[in-house]
Amino acid sequence: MFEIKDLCSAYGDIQVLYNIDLHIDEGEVVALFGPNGHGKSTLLKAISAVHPARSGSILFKGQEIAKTPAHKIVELGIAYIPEERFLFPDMTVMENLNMGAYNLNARKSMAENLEFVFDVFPRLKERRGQLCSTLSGGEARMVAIARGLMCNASMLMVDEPSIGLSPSMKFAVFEAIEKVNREKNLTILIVEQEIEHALRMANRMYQIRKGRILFERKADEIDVKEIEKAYF
Amino acid sequence: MESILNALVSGFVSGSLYAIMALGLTIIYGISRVFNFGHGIVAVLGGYLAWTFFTRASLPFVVSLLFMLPVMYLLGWLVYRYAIRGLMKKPNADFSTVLFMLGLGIMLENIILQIFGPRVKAVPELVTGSIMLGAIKIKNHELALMVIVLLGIIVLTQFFKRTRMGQAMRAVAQSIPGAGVVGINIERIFGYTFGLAFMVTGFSGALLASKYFMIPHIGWDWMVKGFVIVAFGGMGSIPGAVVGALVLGMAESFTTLALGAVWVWPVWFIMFLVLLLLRPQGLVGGRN
Amino acid sequence: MILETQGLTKTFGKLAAVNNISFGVDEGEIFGIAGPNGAGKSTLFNMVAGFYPPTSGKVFFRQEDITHLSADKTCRKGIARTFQIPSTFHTLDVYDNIRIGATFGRMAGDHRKIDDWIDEIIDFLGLDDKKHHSSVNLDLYSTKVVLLAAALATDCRLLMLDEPMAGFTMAEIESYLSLVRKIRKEMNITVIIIEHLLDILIDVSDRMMIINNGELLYLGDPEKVTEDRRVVEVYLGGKDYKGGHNV
Amino acid sequence: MKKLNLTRNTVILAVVLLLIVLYPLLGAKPYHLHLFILFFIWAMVASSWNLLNGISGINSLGNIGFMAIGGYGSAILAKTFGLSTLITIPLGGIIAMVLVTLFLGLPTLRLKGVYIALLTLIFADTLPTLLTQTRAVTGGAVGLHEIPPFFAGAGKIHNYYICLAAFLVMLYVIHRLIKSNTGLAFVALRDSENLATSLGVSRFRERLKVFAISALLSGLAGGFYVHSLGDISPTTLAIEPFLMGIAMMELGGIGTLFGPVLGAAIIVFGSEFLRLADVLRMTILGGLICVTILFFPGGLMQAFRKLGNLMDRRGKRKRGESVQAKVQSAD
Repeated sequence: MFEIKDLCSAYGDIQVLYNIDLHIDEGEVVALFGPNGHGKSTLLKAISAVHPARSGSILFKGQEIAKTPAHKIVELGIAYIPEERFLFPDMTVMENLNMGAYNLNARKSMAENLEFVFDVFPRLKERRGQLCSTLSGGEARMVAIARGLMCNASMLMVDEPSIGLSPSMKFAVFEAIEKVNREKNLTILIVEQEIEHALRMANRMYQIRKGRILFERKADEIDVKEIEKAYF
Repeated sequence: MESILNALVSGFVSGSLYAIMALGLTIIYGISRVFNFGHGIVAVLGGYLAWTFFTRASLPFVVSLLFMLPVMYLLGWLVYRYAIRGLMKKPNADFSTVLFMLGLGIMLENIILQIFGPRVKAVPELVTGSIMLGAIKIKNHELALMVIVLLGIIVLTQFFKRTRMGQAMRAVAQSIPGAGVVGINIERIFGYTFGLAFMVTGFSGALLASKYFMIPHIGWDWMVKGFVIVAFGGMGSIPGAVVGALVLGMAESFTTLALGAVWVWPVWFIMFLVLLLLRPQGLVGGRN
Repeated sequence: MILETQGLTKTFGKLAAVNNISFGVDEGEIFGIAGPNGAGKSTLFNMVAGFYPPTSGKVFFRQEDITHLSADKTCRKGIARTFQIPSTFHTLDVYDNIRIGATFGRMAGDHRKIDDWIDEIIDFLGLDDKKHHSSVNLDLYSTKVVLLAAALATDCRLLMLDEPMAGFTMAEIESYLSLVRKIRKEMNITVIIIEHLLDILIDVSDRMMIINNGELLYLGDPEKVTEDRRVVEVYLGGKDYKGGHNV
Repeated sequence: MKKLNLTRNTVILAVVLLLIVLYPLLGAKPYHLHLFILFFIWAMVASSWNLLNGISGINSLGNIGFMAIGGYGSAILAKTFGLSTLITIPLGGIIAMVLVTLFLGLPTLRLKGVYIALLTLIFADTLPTLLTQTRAVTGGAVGLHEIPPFFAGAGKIHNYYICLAAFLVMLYVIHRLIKSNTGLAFVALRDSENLATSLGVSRFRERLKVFAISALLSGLAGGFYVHSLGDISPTTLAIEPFLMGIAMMELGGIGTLFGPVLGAAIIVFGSEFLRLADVLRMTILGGLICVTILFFPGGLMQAFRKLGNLMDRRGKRKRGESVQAKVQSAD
């Protein structure tokens, strides 16, 4: 369903990703691990064309999308939920969710998606009239994820959803992501520092180090010690 | 007492006209962060276009206003698409767009001058007559202008609040990466923004022309006033532009009453300076 | 102690980017700082170097309160720093980039000595062959060495490096680290390094500090950092970690 | 390579300068002398403006105002108090310097980017109102006429040499300034404010300095303007001179020493050719600014430099040296 071949990406002179190969099957949850600053977020940004790759190919449902502009990628069905959230601070929660359904496909199924989102995050239903700049970190994270769910995507890329959250909040966020995968059969690519949490739902994982894929493991082959070693 | 009331009314009238004039400026800045130094000429162009439709095509003035709008929209879109878009990607985009719009402004002004000549053009009043409110006389035209401006502001705020395009514009204004993530084509929105802003500005020019007088050169005066208002209220904020316009409109009419019309500008400068030092983000606080 | 902070705090709106951090750096040591993205490392640097004032707390440099000094003044006290994003004065050549540090730093005013001093720095960092190159077209490593040179040219006593080795190859990391060690040893300058790569930081630091969510998590021996339960949890996640904030 | 380049440029410069110095003696018409005087004055204005916008990256739109302050100051002192121009011109410059530093330099310390452009523009725009309000001293809207010349009986030819000398001195001063530590600080703050302050450059001090110097020099240019032309009025502050100043900097090449001078030459002498275009003059001027910004953002100086590099490279190749070595020395 989704396949990356030989992808390289750079910021100015600094090359961050080297010849990345990666694939994801339909309905799969794939986790991406690796230390900070080693290119995990850059990979998601390259896929979503927020920061397009220098070279390489990205196939999504058989279509080459490496040169497709960011707004088209969303329309094709890849939603990206950045670590930085990038909410619209002077809009209400509801307005932010509306913006998530900006593309015309998503407009049609907006009511249905909204219901699902409120079902996953009941707290947002309570806060829907509140300006996003007044939300707490955890609530803002929920809005970011919910906004990503509104765009009718078939694949979801989530960058560090648990960063800066309290344990109970983290739990809620992971539960939500699992639910999305289970009930909507969304394909999910997740970058996460909380290995244990991420591994509970992942079918497969990739380990990145210094811009390269170090190894790939299926859920039943994963050795946490091996991953930890790759961090230090 | 009567003169104070009169000043209050005239402050309100010019304030509301300034408000709609400043809107075009604040829309472009708020959404694209480009400061339009050709703003005044765009307003003048709107006035002349409406005047042309009115006199040459003998259309009713209100209809000529409506005909002018799509032309202004197209102009705004063209300016973005073929000049500003490229400049925004280069280093020092801030100032190069300023200079480009300045150059374009002077060009347009002189083209208008060539076509229409330097004589004052009379744009008709929308309604004639006047009414008495207690001891003060208010022209019906001025009342009509205030109503139009009020309606205009309501339409615009509803546009930004309710429509898909308006929401997308606000989204781009608040977070460009966020807009990218939800799939908004940012350059296209910028194009629409320039179109919309030119349209509003042209509209305001026609209204100003009907209250004051119109020569090609007057645009620079309008523009600099617009600058002060926008920066005073808060760059890029619509309520800021409205509040700034009303405050400065009042300051204008009371300065005229107390010191004479020529002191308006120095008083504005001082007010502006003081505000910049105390609250650089402006009265209402737009984007800084 | 050359640098000491007391209860340093910086809040942006509601968010505490740095929350009540107190630590000290001894004269002549290499002091490492690590922590996840957004932990507050750069904010800490910016407060110490006078780029913005702390919301509360104090900074002492050589026993002197420098909490409210602006960036150029802290520089003239003897604190130099580099930035995460390496950009030089792009219209100037390498020599002039370094000249700015020498002219306006602690050497300011002493015109006769400045030329020799710049040459000394250039020689020390081995930039001789690039002296008159434009500073724009340099490769990443040379850019960072030039920025290091400009910082050293201020005649600093404390050098603060913000992720200096991001984007380096292994060989470049090695040679940059040897420069840092040389600076400490031969110029007797105290060095603070922010770095993502824990193994490198452990290797080069005399002492280390880990911060997370704006709070101090670990301060002490680099060798023991990977044994610290809380550090491991922050970096790798864990079920029972209770240190979160922000909700 | 560098040396060769320098000598070639020096030779060109020397020849041009010699021609300019000899020109009045070769029987130039008074009108042409007048044009040259205008060129010298505008070159001074554009060069001092360039200190702010080009060298320091502070987007001022107010330098015509600085010039007018200096001009009015000197004219009033000479006309009303009968002081010698030797005193009035410097005093005019100093008045401009003090007012600008106070009303613009200090407030802009807290401002960035387009706000500075706004404030300086509004500052310059406030002056005509003040001038018309102080008719007794400034002559109001009519302005000042019959301003005393540089010295009793000074003619066009004297004005020519005085303005030429002033222009050359000012250009030399600006050249030295750019090369000095102060100039280095200006450039450092322009290129990267954070890096500059981290290396000990004081933003406060340098920004006040550049406003003061730029205003002083623009004000001095204003002094030379009034005493060679004999009159000044609020129309000096109209949009046309303002745009001409901007066009000079942009056309010639902002941020370079000779760019504004070149731009001044093109605009002053070019305006004469444009007289043929008569009413379309301003349209063309506006169009020129647009085209320059869109297609030649570095101005003519950059185009020349590219051309020069190209020629050098050719010459080298003929002499059989490696292009590689060339490129390195050009760095």
